[in-house]
Amino acid sequence: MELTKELLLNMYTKMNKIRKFEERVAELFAQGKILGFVHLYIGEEATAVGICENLTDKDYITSTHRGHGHLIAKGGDLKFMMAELYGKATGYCKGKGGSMHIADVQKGILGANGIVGGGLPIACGAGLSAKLRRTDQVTVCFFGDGASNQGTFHEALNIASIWKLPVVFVCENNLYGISMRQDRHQAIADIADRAMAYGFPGVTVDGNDVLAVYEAAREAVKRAREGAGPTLIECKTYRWRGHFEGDPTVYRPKEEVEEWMARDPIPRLARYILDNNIATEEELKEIENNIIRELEEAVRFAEESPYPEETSAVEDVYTDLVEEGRVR
Amino acid sequence: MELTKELLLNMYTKMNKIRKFEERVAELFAQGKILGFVHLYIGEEATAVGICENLTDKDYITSTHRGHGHLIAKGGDLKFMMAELYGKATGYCKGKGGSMHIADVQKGILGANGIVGGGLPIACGAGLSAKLRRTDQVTVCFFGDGASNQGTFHEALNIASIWKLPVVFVCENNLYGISMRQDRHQAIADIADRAMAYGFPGVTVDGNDVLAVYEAAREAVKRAREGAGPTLIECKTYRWRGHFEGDPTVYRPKEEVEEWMARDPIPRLARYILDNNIATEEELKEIENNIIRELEEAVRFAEESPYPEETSAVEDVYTDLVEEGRVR
Amino acid sequence: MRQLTYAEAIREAIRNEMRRDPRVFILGEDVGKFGGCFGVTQGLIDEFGEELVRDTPISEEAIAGVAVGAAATGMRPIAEIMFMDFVTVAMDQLVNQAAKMRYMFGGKISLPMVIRLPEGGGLQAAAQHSQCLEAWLTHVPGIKVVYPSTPKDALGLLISSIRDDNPVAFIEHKLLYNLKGEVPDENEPIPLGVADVKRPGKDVTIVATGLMVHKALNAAKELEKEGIEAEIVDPRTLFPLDKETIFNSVKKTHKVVIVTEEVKRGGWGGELAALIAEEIFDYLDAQIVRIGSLNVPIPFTTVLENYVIPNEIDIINGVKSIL
Amino acid sequence: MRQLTYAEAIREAIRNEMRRDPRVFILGEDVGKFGGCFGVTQGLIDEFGEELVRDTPISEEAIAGVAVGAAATGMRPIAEIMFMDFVTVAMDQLVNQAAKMRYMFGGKISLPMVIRLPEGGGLQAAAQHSQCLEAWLTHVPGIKVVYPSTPKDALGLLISSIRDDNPVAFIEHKLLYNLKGEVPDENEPIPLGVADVKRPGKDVTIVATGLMVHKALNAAKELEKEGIEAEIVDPRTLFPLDKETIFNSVKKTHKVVIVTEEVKRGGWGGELAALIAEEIFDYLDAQIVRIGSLNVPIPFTTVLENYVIPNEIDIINGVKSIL
Ligand SMILES: Cc1ncc(C[n+]2csc(CCOP(=O)(O)OP(=O)(O)O)c2C)c(N)n1
Ligand SMILES: Cc1ncc(C[n+]2csc(CCOP(=O)(O)OP(=O)(O)O)c2C)c(N)n1
Ligand SMILES: [Mg+2]
Ligand SMILES: [Mg+2]
Repeated sequence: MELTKELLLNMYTKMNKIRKFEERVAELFAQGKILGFVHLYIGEEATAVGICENLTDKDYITSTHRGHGHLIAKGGDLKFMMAELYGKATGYCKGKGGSMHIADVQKGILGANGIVGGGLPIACGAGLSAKLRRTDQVTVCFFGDGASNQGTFHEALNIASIWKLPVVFVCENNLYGISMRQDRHQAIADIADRAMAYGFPGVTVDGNDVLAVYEAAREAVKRAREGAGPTLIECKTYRWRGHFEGDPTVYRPKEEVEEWMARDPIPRLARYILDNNIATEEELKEIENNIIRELEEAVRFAEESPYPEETSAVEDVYTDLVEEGRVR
Repeated sequence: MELTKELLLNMYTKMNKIRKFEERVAELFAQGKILGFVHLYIGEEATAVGICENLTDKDYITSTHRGHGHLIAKGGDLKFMMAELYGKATGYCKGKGGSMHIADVQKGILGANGIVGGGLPIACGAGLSAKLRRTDQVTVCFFGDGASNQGTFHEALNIASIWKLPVVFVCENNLYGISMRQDRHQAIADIADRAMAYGFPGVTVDGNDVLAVYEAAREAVKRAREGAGPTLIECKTYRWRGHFEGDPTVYRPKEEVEEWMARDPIPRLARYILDNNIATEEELKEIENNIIRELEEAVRFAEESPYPEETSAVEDVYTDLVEEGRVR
Repeated sequence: MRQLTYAEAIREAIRNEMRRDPRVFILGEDVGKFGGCFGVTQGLIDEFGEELVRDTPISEEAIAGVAVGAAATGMRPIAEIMFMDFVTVAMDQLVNQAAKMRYMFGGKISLPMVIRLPEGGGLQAAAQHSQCLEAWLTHVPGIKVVYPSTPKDALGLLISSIRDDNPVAFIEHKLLYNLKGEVPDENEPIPLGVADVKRPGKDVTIVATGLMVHKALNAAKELEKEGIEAEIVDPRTLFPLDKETIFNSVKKTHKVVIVTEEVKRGGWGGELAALIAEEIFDYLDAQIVRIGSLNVPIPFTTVLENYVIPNEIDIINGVKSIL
Repeated sequence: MRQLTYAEAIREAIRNEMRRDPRVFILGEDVGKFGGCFGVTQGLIDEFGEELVRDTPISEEAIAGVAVGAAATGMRPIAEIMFMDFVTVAMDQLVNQAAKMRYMFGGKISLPMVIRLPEGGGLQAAAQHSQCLEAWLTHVPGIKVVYPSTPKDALGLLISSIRDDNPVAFIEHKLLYNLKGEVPDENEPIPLGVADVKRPGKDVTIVATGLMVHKALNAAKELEKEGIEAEIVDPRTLFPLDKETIFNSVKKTHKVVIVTEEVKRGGWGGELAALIAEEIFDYLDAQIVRIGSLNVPIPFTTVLENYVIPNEIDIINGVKSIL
C-alpha cells in the first residue's frame, strides 16, 4: 500500500471538511436557520473518506439519511449543500430535497435517502448498469447497522452476488439505529459475517481508522472493478451527536460516548501524518484554515441566495409535464 | 431417538395421504373440476410429515402456495380441503380461499399463502404471541428456496433470533423457484448457512428422508419449546410436477427429474418399515386402502356439496360490518 | 374535563387498554425508552416493561407481519410505523395478509390489530417523510381507517380501534401531537363510523380530515365575518364512513367543499366526492370542490411546502367559488 | 394490418425497442426461458440473451430498485412484477424512490423505466392474485400510469412508455393476453395522455378501462337494440389523463357511467367521478354512476368471483338507471 502525501492530505482535508461542515450545521440548526430533520455525521468521518478516496467522479455512491459526510467525501460542493440545507433556490435540489435528498449526479452521487435501506437495491441497479454498459464504474452503497435488518439489505446483497455486480456495500456500524443498540437489534457481533449468506467476502474494520478503511476499500473496489463481484465492508464507528439534531439521546451511557469521542479519527490521522513527517503542523493548520474559508463562503452563499419562487413547486415532477399550480 | 411403530405408521399414512390427495387433485384439475392455480407437493412429502409429526394441534404452522402437504401433515381434513379446491360452500374457506389460502385455525394451521415469503413474519407473530401468553406452543414456518431471497426471510429470521422466538424455520429447498434453479438465484449451496447471519443454528437434511427430517425437527422443536430460540432447517427435496398444474417445465433437464423421482421418499420409508419388521406389507396395504377410501369420500363430499350463494361474497370481510351486495 | 394533548390522548388510550386487557401490547421502532419519534409512547415502557412495549429492528414488513401473526393467535397488537411514508415497506402484510386473511379463510379468523401511522407535512421533512396515504388504505377491503383531529377523538377512537376485532389503520397527524384540548374525565370509546359536526352552519358543508379540520375551522371564522356560515363535518373514520351525517349536511347546504391534506389526485377526497355525486347528486346546487395538496411530492423548503399544502385561504377561496 | 394478441403486441413492443435502443433491457421473475408467467416475454431471451432478458430472484423490492438504479445511470429498464398484487412488496422503490427522485433532486435526474403490472380477476386466482391497484399509483405524483385494452393500444402505448423519460406503470389485464386484434404494420408509438373513443354514441358516456372496455362494448350492443347509443371512451392512460376527450363526450351526452374492475371504494373511478363533478358539473343531467368490483377481496370460486367483478348486466343496469 502506497500512502502518498497527496492521498493523506486529501483525506485529512475531507475529514476536516466534513467535521467543520457538520459542526456549522449544528449551530445553524440551533439558530433556526436550518429546518427539518438533520442527521449529523460527526465522529464517522474516517469511514466516508477512507472509502471514497478510492473512487473517481465516474463511480457512484448511494447514501443515507446521514449523508453529508458521504457527499463531501465524494466531492460534493459545500456551497450547494449548504444552500440546500437552507432551502434556497441555489441548493443542489433547488430547495426541494433538503438534507435527506441531496444529490449530485454529475459527481456520481445518487442521492442521500430518507428511507432506511432504500439505497441498497438502487446501488445494485447502478452496478448492473455499469456492467451492461461495459464500463468499469464501481458503486459504493452506504448504509447503517440498523439498515442491515431491512429486507432490502438481503435482497440487494443476494442480487449483487449472483450477478457479480461491481458494488461495494459499506455498513457504517455506529452501534445504534436511533435508540436500538446493535446487540438488541441483531444477535451477531460482526455485520460483515452476513456476507457469508451470499457467498462473497465480508470484512470488518475499525471505522475510525481512515487508513484501515482506505485499505479495505481499496481491495474491495479493485475486486469490483475487475469484475470479481461485491464485498461487504463493515466499519465500526460511532456518532457523537444525537440521532438527529434535537435528540436528547437518553438511550446511550455517557461513558460510551466519551470513550468513543476519545477515538476521534481526525487527530488520529493528524498524528500519523505528523509522526511520519508527511506534513507539518503548519500545513495542517493551513488546510483547516482553507476549509474554514470555504465553509464561510458556503454559508454566505446560502444566506445570500434567494428562496425558490413558490410556483416552482410544481416543476420537476416529470421531464415533460408540469403540474397545475395553485390559485390563491 | 425412539421410533415407535405408531410414529412410523403415522408418518407412512400421512405421506401416502398427501401423495394420493395430490395425484387425485392433478386428475381433477386436468378434468376441469378444480380451477385456479394449483401447486402440487408430490415428491416432497417427507418434509412436511417429518416436521409436523413433532407438533401437536396446539402448535402452529404457516404454509405457502404449495400448501396441501403441510395442511395434511398438520391434520387438515381431506373433505374440507377437497371441497375448498372445488370451490364449494363446505370447503375450509367456504370457497373464498381456494388452494392458496386453505387454513384450519383450530388445528393451528395459519393458512397457505399466495405471497412468496408472506408467512415468515406471520410465524414470528405467532411465536411472539405464544411467548407473551406463556404457552409452550411452537410455530413452524414453511417456505421455499425461492422465498429465501425475499426481504421477509431476512427480517423474520433476525427478529426471531433477537427475541428468541419459539419458531422453526423450514426451508423446502426443491432446487427451483419456478424456473430459477437455486444456483442461479443464490450463490450459496446450503440455505441453512444463512442462519449464521442471525446467530442461531442451521441444519441441512435430506428432505426425502422422513426419518432424518423428523430427527432434525425433533431437536429444533425441543429447542423452541424450551425457550432456546429458533432453528433453520433446510430440507433438500424436489417437486416432481410442474411449478403449477399446467406448467410444461421446459427449464428442467429430464434426467434431473428422473434422478429425483428415483429417490421417492415413500417407498424409502416403506422399505425401512418392512426391513425392520415394524409392520407387514399387508398392514401397509391396509393403510393405503384406508386412504383411498377416505379420499374417495372427500371427493364425493366435494362433488355433492353446493356452491356458495353468490351473495355470501360480501360476508366475512369484517367481523361486524357486511359490505353492500350487488343488485342485478 | 381534563386537558390533554393529542399525543397524550393517544398514550392515554394505549395505557387504558393495556391496563384493561393483558393481550394488548405495542411494538415498533424506538417505541420504548426513546418513546417514539414523536414522544407518543413515552413512559409506557416504565409501566408495562420491555416485553409489552417492544422495540423492533428497522423491519417494517416484519413489524406488520408480527402484528398479523400475534393477532391471529390471541393477542391484540398495536404496531407503530414511525412515519406513514414507511408503510410502503409494509404494504404486503397490511394489504395481502391482514386485510384479506379473514375473508380468505372464510370468516374463520379475526385479526384485532391496530397500525398507528403518523402522517402529514409541515415539518420540512420533505418527500419521504410527509405523505398522507390514507387513500391507499381506504381502497383495501378488510381494513378500517380512522383519523382523529382532536385529543378527545384520538382518545375515544383509539380505544375503539384497540377493542375492534378487525385490522384498524389509525392515522395521526404529526402537527396535531402538541394540540391541547378537552377530554372527558372517563376514558370512553367513541364508536367507529360516526362523523362529528365540528361546527354547525347552513350555507356550505366543509368535509375535512385531520389537521385540515382546524384549518377549516379557522377559515369558517373568517367566512363568518362575511356572513357565510360553513358547517364543518369531520368524518373521523374514513371507513366505515358515516355517509348519513355527511349527506344530511350536504342536503341542507346543497354545497360541499372537501378538504384533505393528501395529494389531490387519487386521494380519499375523490372517493367522497364520487359518493356525493352518485348518491345525492340532486341535492347539489353547485360543483363539488376538492382542496388537497398539489400533485407533487412534498418539497422541503418552507415556502414550497406551504404552497403545496392547502391553507385557510384556499379553503375560503374554495367556498367562495361556489357561493 | 397484422393480427396480434395483446400478449404478442406487448412482446412486439419490447422487441422493437430492444432492437432500436441498446439501453433497453428487461428483468423480472422467470422472464427468460420460462417466458413469464403469462408467456408474454417468451422467446425474447433467444434473440437478446440472458444479460438483457434477466431472470431475477424472488425479490420484488430489489427488482424495482434495480430498475431505479439502472435508469438513473443510463439504462432503460423494463421490469416485470409477475402479478400486480406483488407490487405491495415493491411499493417503496416505486413510490418513495422512482416517483420522487427527480423532484427531490431538483429536476437533475430522469428515470426512464417501465414497470409492467399484470392485474385483474377471472382466473379463480383468489384474493392475492387478482387485484387491480391502479388507484394507488395514480395517487403518486411522478409516475405515469398506462392501461391498454387492445393489442393495438398495448403495442403503441408500450413503445411510448419505453421511450418516455419518466417512470411508467404499465398495467396489463391478464384476461386480455389472448385477445386478438388488428395492429398496424408499422410499430408506431401512441402518445400517452390521449384517450380513445372506442365506440361513438350520443345518449350516455361510458368511461371504461382495461377488460371493462370490452364488457362495455358488449353492453353497448345490447343497449343499441333498445335504441340507446352509448359512447365508450377508453382513457388508455390514467395519468396523464385526457380530460378533454372524456369531458367532451360527457358534455355531449350529459350522462356518465364509469366502469372499472378495481374494488369500487377508493378506486381510480372515484377520482374520475370527482373530476367530472368538479369541472363539468353543469353539464351533468343525472348522478354519476360508478361500477366496480364489490368492496371485498376477490374470492376464489367462480360463482363468487363472477358476482364480485362487474359484468355486462351491471353496465346495462347502470346506464338505464340514469336514462
Ligand atoms: C424505512 C424506514 N424506517 C424507519 C426510518 C426512521 N429512521 C431513520 S434513521 C433510522 C435509524 C437508522 O439506523 P442506521 O441504519 O444504523 O443508521 P444511523 O442512523 O445509525 O446512521 C430510522 C429508524 C426510516 N427513515 N425509514
Ligand atoms: C411476492 C411474490 N412474488 C412472486 C410470486 C410468484 N410465485 C409463486 S410461487 C413462486 C416460486 C416460489 O419458489 P419457492 O419459494 O422455491 O417455492 P416452490 O414453488 O419451489 O415450492 C413464485 C415466483 C408470488 N406468489 N409472490
Ligand atoms: Mg447506526
Ligand atoms: Mg423451490
